[in-house]
Amino acid sequence: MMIIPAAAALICLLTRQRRVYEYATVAGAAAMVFIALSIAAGVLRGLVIKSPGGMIYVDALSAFMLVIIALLSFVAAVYSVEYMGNELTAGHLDKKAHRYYYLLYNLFIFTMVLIPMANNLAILWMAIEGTTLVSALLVGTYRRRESVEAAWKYIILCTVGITFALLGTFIVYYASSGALGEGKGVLEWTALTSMASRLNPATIKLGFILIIVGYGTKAGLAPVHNWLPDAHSEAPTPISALLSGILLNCAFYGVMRFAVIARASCGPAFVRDMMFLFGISSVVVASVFMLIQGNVKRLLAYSSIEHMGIIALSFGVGGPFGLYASLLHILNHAIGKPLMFFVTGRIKGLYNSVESEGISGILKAMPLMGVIGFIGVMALAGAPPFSMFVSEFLMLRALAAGGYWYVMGVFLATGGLVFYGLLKNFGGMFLGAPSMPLPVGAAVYKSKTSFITGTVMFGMAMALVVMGIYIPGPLDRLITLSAGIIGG
Amino acid sequence: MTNLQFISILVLSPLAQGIIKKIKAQCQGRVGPGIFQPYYDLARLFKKDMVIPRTASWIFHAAPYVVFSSVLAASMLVPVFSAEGSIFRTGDVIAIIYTLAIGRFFMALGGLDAGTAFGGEGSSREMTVAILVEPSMMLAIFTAAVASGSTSLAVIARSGSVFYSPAHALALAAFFVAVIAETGRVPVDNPDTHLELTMIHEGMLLEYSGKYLALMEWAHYMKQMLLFTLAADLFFPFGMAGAGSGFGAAEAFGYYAVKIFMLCAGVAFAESTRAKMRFFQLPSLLGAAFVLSALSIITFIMTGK
Amino acid sequence: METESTEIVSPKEGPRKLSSAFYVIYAAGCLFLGAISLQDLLLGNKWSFALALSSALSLSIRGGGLGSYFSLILSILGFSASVYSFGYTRDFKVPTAFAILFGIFLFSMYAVFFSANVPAFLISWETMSLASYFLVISDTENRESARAGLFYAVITHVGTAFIAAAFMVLYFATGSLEFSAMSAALKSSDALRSTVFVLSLIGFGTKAGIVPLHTWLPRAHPAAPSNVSALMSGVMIKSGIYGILLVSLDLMGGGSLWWGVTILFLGAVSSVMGVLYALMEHDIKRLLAYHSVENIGIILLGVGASIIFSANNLPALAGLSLAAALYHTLNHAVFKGLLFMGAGSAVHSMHTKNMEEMGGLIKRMPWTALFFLVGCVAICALPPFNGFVSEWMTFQSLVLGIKTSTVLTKTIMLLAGAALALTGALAAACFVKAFGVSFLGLPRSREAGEVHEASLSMLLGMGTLALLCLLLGVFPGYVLRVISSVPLGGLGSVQQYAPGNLTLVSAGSSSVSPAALLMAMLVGAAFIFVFPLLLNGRRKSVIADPWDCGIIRLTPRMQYTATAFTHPLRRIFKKIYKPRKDVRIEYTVKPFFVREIEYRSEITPLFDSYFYRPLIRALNHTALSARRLQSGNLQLYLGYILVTLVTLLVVWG
Amino acid sequence: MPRQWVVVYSITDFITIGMLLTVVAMNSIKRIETCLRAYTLNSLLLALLMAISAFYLDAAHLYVAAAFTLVSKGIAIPLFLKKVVRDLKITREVEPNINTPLSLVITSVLVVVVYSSLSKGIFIEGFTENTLKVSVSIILISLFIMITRRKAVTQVIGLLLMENGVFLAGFSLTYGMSTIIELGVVFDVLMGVIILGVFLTQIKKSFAKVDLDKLNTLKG
Repeated sequence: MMIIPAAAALICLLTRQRRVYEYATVAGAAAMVFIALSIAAGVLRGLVIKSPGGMIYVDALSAFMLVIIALLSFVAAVYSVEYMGNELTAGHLDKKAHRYYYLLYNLFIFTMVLIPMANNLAILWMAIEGTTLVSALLVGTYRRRESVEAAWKYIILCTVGITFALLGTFIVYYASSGALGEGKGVLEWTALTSMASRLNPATIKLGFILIIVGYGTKAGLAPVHNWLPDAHSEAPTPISALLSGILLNCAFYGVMRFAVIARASCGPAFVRDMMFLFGISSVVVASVFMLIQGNVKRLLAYSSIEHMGIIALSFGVGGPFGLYASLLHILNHAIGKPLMFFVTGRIKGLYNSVESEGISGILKAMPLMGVIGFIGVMALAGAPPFSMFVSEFLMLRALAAGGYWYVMGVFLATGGLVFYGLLKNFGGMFLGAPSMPLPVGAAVYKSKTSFITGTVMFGMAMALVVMGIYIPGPLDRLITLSAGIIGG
Repeated sequence: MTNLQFISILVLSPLAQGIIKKIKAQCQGRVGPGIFQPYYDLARLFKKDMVIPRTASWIFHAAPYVVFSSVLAASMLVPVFSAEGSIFRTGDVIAIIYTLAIGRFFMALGGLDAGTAFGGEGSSREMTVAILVEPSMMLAIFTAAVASGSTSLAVIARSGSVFYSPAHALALAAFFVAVIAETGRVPVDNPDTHLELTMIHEGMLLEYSGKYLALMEWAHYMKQMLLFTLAADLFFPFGMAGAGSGFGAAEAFGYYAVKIFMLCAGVAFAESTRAKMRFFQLPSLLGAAFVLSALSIITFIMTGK
Repeated sequence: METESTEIVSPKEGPRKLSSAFYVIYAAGCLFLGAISLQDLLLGNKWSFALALSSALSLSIRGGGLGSYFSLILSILGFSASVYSFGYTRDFKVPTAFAILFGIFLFSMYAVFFSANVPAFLISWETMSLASYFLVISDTENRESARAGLFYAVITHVGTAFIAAAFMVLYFATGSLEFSAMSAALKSSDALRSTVFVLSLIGFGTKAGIVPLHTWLPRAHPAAPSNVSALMSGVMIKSGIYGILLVSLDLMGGGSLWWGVTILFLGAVSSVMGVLYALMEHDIKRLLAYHSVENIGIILLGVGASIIFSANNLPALAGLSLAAALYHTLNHAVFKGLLFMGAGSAVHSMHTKNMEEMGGLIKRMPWTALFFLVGCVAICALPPFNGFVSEWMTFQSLVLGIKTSTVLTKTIMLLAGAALALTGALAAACFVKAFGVSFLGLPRSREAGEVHEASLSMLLGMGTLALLCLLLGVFPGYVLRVISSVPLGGLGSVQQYAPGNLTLVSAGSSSVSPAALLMAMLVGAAFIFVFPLLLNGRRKSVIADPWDCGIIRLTPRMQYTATAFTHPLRRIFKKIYKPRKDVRIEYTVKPFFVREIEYRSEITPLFDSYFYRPLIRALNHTALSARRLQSGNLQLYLGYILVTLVTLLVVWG
Repeated sequence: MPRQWVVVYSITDFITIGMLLTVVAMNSIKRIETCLRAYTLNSLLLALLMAISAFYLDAAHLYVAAAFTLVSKGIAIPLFLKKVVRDLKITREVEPNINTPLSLVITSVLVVVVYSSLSKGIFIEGFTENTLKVSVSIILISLFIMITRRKAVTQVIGLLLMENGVFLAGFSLTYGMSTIIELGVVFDVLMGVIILGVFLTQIKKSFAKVDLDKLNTLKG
């Protein structure tokens, strides 16, 4: 599983042939999809993969994450071929940068694949730190001053955050050694969960606080989210898609693993409060910032913050519905957000701008993008009959069952603002008479999306629609299993 | 016999108009035309040719028929001098008001159809007055209705003398103002003028002539008579023929004649003692009427009678 | 000048044929579903089935309930709207896409009325809203409609949020998402029920367009193509009424007195305000939209009265008022649909919605004019058309409010009756204006002079409804039979109010028979047609110019405009309208020779300018000031991390 | 407890306090070279501490770890940074956002917070607790330094100081985990520094000044 992206990266390193490393990347991603699916199938059959050293451990939750990662990396790879190709011909970046892009792309995937498979929490930490380093370089792909600035902020903030996460990891380890005796501590998640009840609650509390601040920074939870809008808006579109589609979820995955331990050790109330704290602040901050946000890539970034907030909230409520909701929402968000980034990328290609002022009439200029875009907007706004509504509804249900009215109130209120923000800014772009594309872009970019990219994006849109009405059985079972794992 | 009592309205309405004119003339120290003058006018109009404006559509032709037949239909619902109800036994007062409204609706359309300024002016003002009148009229009717627990005129009329409660006094006052406004009389409108800037009712009829005008006028007389009859049924419901009340048709008709005469006199006096108001002073008058009727309802609810 | 949301281009044959096929299918589907609903109601058979969406969620639908009545209404209007669209959408630019959206909209409304648990309801509800939003903006290049659409979508989304909250509270109380289980298991505190009531009233009120939540209506309805406005105004806003009935009566089985009083009050306000604003409109579709607000108000009068009665345990009267409300719902669907279609075919050939530029259309489009006139008469509640019956019943129930126990309820109900009377009169004035100014008189513009009659299918669609306006008015008994079969408190006994099929009796032993009225009028007409002949044979009539005060000849600019028509009211109700008037005069030689006078007079929409605009301004202000938090300064961000961590350590560590 | 442990504790405490002091001192240092030296000193102390405890616990893998720390943090990174500084010709730090006295006050407040919040029966008394408190204070203070300083390079140094703090904590909490992990962590840090260096040069290229005040074009 991990070999493939590494190999692909190697190929990128060796060859100079554009076609070769492009196809290598796509093929590798495709292979990963296959493997991930087979792993998921295996997990559904009830088997759990353990490496002899206990370093690697794949249960339903990991499989779930793996599937998401694999699918997204494949989609993004396909999209990259067209998008980055266009960028190259448009002269936004040179051949070398183009090749490095693919190299780093594969490394990025590699580190992210590592995350859900790691059983040892330190390895988990290293993988996450790794993603920061690689993706920082990706964010800086265009050597423009904005992109460099964004990358700088990204790496500084995330490294600071991750440092706290490391400290937290150590403290958890210390707690375990406190239970097992000096120097005999463990960092295997499996071991920790099995002995969670014997861990010293106070210690775990401290550890979890550090963890949630640390990984929370990376997962883009307010008030420690500030790197996110810059990085998302400056990165190449496929990378923005990966960042918000999987990277955030991977970071949150780290939080989840620790939360399981914390729940078992110092009771659900503590974890819930933490999650509500970060979740509520995230949705509030995001919704306010989305009200007036002309730059649609930043808009989407803030929407990612909002959705991470929702995931945190529903995770915080817990209970079968809550956890199911948060996992399902992770999936939905991982489909919807990249889709919207892809659409934005196409628009940027044609107009060489992502400011909603000055752009209009997309529905006329590129009908397919317009329609898909509208679907995406509605989905992101959590409107039925699209998939996000299902997860949000389940969250509402969980909240109601628990009687957390204030959380529900905040969520519904911000939901209105978010809907307004998204529809106002994107609607302005999609509707109206087509504004003339800038000659720079128009020269290179066909306003027509290539068939493959179009099919892929259409497929994603359809997934949003279908999963709003029906969730396929295996997926349903997988999510239920994973929820069971988190629920303990 | 009582089923055809509406005919008395059909036939006698011009007479009522004549009587009013006569009394007015007397008040103003004139001799005035004979009380049968309206009949002669109608006959004359029926005999005349018609001038149809070139701009008019079929609405213009339909309006007189609709107006007349709606008033006629309304009068078929009213118990005139016998509480036995009328030909269709559905003497519901709300139904009557709305049936009259059809007439107004089409009269206003007729006014607009020719596309002249006066027609529009007339229709506009007519509808405005109607808006101001309707609520107080309804409330006044409600008072009588709730007193007898039904909006059916037959029931109200049968319910005997309830005149002496303060609520009814107030309601009657309000209703009287409403009647004056509805029949287009001073101080609301001046039926005798054709001065373009002041006329309401006449404005709408400006393009009508001959048979159509006759129909319109006749309908107008009938409407006036009908409203008087309503007032009689609602507020002086005694001396009606029919089961229970020991009155035969003849003497009941006598009572009816007296009531109507009194009302005609009242209207005539009001008209000759008042000057016509400016159009935009009407709201204060009709608003006062509304307050009266509202008070009447509330007093009724408070006092229970 | 606003233009109709489509413009004449010649689309390819293929898509046009395809879309036509779509509409045929829709019409058939409406007939089918309508038949099913009718059958369910009359035979009283209930059915339901569930579809598992996932282990955590399942959608279920049911028939034979309150929903079936509404789906029956939808079928009537949906059928004629589809027939109408057949011709109306001929020259649309993307007929197929439009047809598909139209279908989604149509059948999502069915889904709303059929759905039997919360997720199904919410999903179909929002689908309905979004579909209508897309139809509103279907003319994608029109900025105006885009703005209207945005406003509409956001308001309705917020409304949905309230609805969701209401259902969630119900779920909290009953532990189930199935309607049936809810209505069974609901034994909860009064406070809780009231919370649900308020939430659902706000949520559904936005959709129904209750004042002050109505402001999206006059924006969205005109922006949409007329076949859609017909459906939106005819049925979609009724789904708000359906929701209110569903939650407060069907699920919670009626409630305390103040619910009824609130609804009654809102109804009175909505009806009066709605029609008052309608009077001031020159845009014929905005005018109609405001009238929808008014009629929703009238429906709510019935609903409120019914709740008050049942709180006074007078079930028979409660039944009467509820029947009135349901009847008026049906009627309004029919005549408002008719009016929108009529206006649509006028606008369709005029390419303007401004009445001031119409006039004299009756000469060139007689059938449309006739149908539109029928609609006007019906909506003014003039007998023998359908509007009269339901308004009569409403009047009856309000008058019988005297039978309630408290002084407050007696007073408020009778005053509501007065408000209803006022509304009726205002509506009459408004439609005299609407019909008179746009269809009668002289053409006020070149386009008005050369309009063409609507196509056959459009006339067919309108004709059906016009006929229904008459039938529903003359045979109230049949309708009441259907209404009495709706399984809702007190309605079972409704049929006692229609012993025959022609006569209506109210509990106060008062009765009316529209059929008889019709007869009477026909008799009268016949009489008066014959009478002059008896008097003196036939006289000839001369065609001449109308009286023009002796000037050379009458021009269209001399006839009364819509503005002039309502000028008295603008002055009388200036407290409410707050009219702004500006007169601009250009002189050639001051002050004697005037070249042109421009007279503009507009009114201040209260709720827009005193509630919505300030709100939006406040939001934007907040957003702007919030942006300082993301100042772009790295140190600041690091500071956030530090502060967060320290706080957490101090509080929890 | 046995006597030798007391000795150990006193020694280790001495060293850790030394580390803390170096960090505190950073608040008042203006010249970048001096900052670098302070950092080097800090790292060396860390390595020393590791070595000593390796000696007393005689745990072989701690020697390895100590050696690594020495090589990477004590030698490689400082050299690399020196080179960067020389390339970028950064002379001296401008005035920090907050003046020295105030920043010292805040520093002390942070220390108090740490000491108060970490002593709620979370840890067994003695070595661990003190060291941990010190290390957490170091981490927070260095974060504070990152907040106050304007030059990008000083931010990197602050980051590295944080890393040191974490190492101290980790080592005090775990007596060194399995060596592989230690290696991995160090490796990550090394990579991080290199990448940061790359970006520094790029910032130099595109902003002509490695001053964070210029780095706020992305707002809202």
